[in-house]
Amino acid sequence: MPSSVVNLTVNGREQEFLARPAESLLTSLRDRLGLMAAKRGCAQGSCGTCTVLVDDKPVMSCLVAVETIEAAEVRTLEGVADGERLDEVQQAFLDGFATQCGFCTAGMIMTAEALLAENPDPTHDEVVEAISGNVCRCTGYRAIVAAILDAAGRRK
Amino acid sequence: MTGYKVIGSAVQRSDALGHVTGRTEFFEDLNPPGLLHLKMARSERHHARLAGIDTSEAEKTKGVVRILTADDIPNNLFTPLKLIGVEPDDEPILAEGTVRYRGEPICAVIAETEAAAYEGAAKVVVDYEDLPAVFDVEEALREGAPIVNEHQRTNFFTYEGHHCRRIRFGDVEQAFAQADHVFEWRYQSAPIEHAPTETTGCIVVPQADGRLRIHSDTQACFFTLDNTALILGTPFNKLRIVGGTVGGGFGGKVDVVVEPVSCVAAMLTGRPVKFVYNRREEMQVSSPRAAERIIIKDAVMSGGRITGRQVTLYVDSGAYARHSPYGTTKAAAHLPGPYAIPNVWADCHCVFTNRTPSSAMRGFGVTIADFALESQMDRIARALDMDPLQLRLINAYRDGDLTAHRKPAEGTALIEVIQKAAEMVGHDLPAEFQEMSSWQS
Amino acid sequence: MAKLKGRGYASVNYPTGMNLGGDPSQALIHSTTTGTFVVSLSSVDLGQGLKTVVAQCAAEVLGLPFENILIDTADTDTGPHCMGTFASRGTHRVGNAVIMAAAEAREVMLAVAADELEVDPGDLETDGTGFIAVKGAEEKRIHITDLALAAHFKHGRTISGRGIFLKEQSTVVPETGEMDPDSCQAHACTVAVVEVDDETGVVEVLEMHNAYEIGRALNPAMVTQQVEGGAWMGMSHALFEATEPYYPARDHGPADFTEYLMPGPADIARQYSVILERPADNGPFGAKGIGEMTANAPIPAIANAIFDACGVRVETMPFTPERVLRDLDALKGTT
Amino acid sequence: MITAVRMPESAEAAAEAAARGGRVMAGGTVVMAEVNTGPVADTELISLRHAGLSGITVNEGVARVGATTTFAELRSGLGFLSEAIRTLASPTIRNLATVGGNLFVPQPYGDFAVCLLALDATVEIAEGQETPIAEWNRRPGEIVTAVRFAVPREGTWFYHKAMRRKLNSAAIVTVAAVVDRDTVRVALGGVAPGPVRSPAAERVLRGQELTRDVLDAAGEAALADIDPRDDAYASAWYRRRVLPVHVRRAFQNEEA
Repeated sequence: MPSSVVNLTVNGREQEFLARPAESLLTSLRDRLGLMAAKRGCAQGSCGTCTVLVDDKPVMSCLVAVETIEAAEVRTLEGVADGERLDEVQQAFLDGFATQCGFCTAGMIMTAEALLAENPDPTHDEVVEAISGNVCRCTGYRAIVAAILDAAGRRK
Repeated sequence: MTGYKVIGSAVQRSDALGHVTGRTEFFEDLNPPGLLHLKMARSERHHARLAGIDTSEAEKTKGVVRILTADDIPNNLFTPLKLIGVEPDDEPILAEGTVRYRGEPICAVIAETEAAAYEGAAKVVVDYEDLPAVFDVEEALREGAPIVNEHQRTNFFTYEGHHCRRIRFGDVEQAFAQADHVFEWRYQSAPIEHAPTETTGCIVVPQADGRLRIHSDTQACFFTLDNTALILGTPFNKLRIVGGTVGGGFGGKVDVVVEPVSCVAAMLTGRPVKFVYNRREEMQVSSPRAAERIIIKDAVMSGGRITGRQVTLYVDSGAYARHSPYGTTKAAAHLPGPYAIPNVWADCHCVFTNRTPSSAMRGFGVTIADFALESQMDRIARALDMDPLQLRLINAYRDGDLTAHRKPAEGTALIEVIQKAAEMVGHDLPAEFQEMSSWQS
Repeated sequence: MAKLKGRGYASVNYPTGMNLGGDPSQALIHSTTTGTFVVSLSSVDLGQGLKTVVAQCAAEVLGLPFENILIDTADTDTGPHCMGTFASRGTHRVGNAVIMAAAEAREVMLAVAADELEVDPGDLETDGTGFIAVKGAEEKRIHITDLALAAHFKHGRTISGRGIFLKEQSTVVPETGEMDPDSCQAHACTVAVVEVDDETGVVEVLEMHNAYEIGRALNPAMVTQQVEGGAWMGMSHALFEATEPYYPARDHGPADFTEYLMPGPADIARQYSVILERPADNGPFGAKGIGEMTANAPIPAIANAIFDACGVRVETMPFTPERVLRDLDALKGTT
Repeated sequence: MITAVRMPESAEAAAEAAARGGRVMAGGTVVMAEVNTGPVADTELISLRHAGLSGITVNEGVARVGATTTFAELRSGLGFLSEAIRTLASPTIRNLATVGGNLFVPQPYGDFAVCLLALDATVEIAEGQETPIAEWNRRPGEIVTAVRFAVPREGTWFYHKAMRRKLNSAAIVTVAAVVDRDTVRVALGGVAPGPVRSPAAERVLRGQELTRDVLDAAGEAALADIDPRDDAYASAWYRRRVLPVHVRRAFQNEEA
């Protein structure tokens, strides 16, 4: 089957790899680049566990055919911490007991990163709307919303 | 205070750092070279005889490596609780002769890519001869209902010669005869999916020494290992399970449904094999929390004392037993709820229907029973024009009470949580109710 | 149009441990040469936090900092047997097994310390920061790192321990149902406050007040996680979830998170929770299982609140807008 | 199985590619979901991502929205649609999902198509022709390049969507309407195999004050124009039963 050469900048590094036709960005990140933070919860855009930033916008990476975003800038959870130093969102999730099984966490954090980059001082309702496409089956969401608001406070 | 140094303190979760950095490894984060993908061809019928299975077109699909049928599974028929002595084996790994629910696995298609596996599975042609199906627990128990699972012989699971799990404590008939009021109501629930964000799956990697390493999101490593070894007919030490990271379990990942067939695939191809449910399979094919139907009949005195409780429970096990016989026993043990009721009678039926097999889910046997029992308490309180908390306090079990399954209660605290909840919402309780205690009669 | 408000109550108990027993779990623990204690298990952490609480148990028993404990799980080649994580058994069974293993290791640790300090083991105590010291003479002490090195390279001893917890299997008397199914019972009372839209049947849960008695809160923050997450799941079960919305027909079964309805972050209730402790004799530090039960009381509390709000008695889960509205119509005599 | 992804760089090239067959994909929120999770009959995808079809222009009160404009872009570009778009999927999906794609999703999704019907939009096809949306039927190989509609005067646009969740949920009933002195258009979603206009409701509303009685009558009248179905969200019975309530609420500015 003909594969295409795809170039992306992922977490600041230029990457070139082969992708099968109609391969999703999620598959490329995981199978080609070994970046496993984004998770496959449904591969249908209904769970949000694979959310990453493409040119600063949060999208579900399972829904993006990777060859259609040639040369894009992609940011995943692996690119959020500065070495071992967590950023504010990560630290707020950690301190706020906002993770349980952890499977939704990468998507939640990337969605929050995009929200706070665009809107550094979101209201409770704005946080809720931002993560409304991210499913969490464990926590009941309160701690997650609180952690994102906490992260906004820490950045001030 | 307790004098403890670590116990009782909110130390940070040891797994949280991995979660917030994306470094926690889930089973699917493994990507061994040469990985094959397994997808199922599944029954499109609720109940049918399999007149023929034609895999020839599927085999020709580009990328398809091999197709497994029932003949490839060493011990195809099993039941997961056989490990604790539950009989009979009633469920095939891959369908043999008959399918008993829509979505039942028939053929496993192993391919180089996920897309090829899907395409191969879609090309399996199955010739069905429909059989009558039954979807309702009470209809299934009626005389003349089609038999769902001939390995079970009847449409109910048999408990030591009985058609249901029974509780017999005191004399409910006498209680009804002497009661000021008798109330009888009915409750029902829908099947509920665990809906974990990570679907059920595994990756099996053949090892240099001939063993199989199974990376799985099972909730129970040895339970999965032991059941898998029995199905494969291999020594137990041929298998190794590596797990312990689960993207949501809630009871749904104890069924041992993906590992055995993946092991067979890995053994026959000599290559790593991944079988992971897609979202549709997780939602519609993986076992749900059983639908239940509960009828409660209570004998109640005018002051609110409940003197007798009769419960008829139907647990919809779907087409196979899995963990439902145990869940039904667990429900029986939970009756009549946290109340000291001197006369209790319960018939708890584990019923087979042509629906997706149900199994364990967070609190199964108890969750739906609590819905029924606590709705019942509210209705009694309203019928007697009583405060709903006072009704509960009057009947609450305390230390030393004998439960319906004849175990003396200890460590009870129902009264205390009710008092605390009343305080939280400003619900006034008269002094005598505020002074009650679970550990003084 | 009106939004009808109501309050409902439910009180429940929940068994800890697999019904009927016969479900052992084991733990092995050993010290590395530098005093880190590795707890080997095959138990699975589902995200409820098993690894964290059993590490707390080990640290408490050993009298060492939490950071000195590593949990190694779940690999059937390296970890001893565990029946699995279900039935609210994890903390109870594995916690007890770890306590037993840690107690055995602690005995060796104190024996070696006694040799090093030339005192009687009975005169030693741990201070929780890493030192083993002579009671009443705190300057006479040894740090666990030095002690572990000495044990290994000087005394040739392994500081280790073995633990298992088994509740003997109970059989059911089939005629009567007599059995010993559980290890202990936790308790909860939930008060739900709801609002019912009398024109659409839509139920909104505004508040949930939860009082829980769970023996011992080993880690209060994680208890709160369970209570909040479970209450959300209970609310979800109560109002939304069904794999077969037209039961017993199997039509229109939801296939993804779009169709399979669960409350989103915009639909959650305000929650207030209080934890009571009545330690169980057989629980690890008195703890009872809380993992599963937290979804239970909210369901009938919501059902009862709906009745309080609008007079509709919901008998079938989930309490969809359609079911509530059909009953409202019936009450009004419009259908 | 997909063996190639075409990425035409103009509307004409897209139309040519589509005419040769293959599955057209805009945001990917529907097509990729299928490609990822099962066998697909097509062997080629035609991605419109680089076909130059996105963008919003407003000229003399008429908006032209390129077919691959995402809902996130549209929300910031046309304020009056903000509330409608807020009810549509989730922000992460709205960063991908497109105006054109929404025309092709089956009910009870496709709320924006309901809006377009109420707005009496025209659909622009690659060949350059425009068709009123009410008369438009997709033909194989046809590519939508844009939609065009008059921006309603302030206070004349009404939108209300009843959902099972407060956010990110398909429609039980969607009501979109333009009601002006001389214009009354009411479109409904969730209550028929496709978005529908409700001439019966429009007749009741025409020239009337939007009083409770009039709105109730309009809601009742709308029942004549629907053909609801059962799905995972609600039964046909329920949709029919609550339609009048939601028609009224669309104009009353009450919360759902």
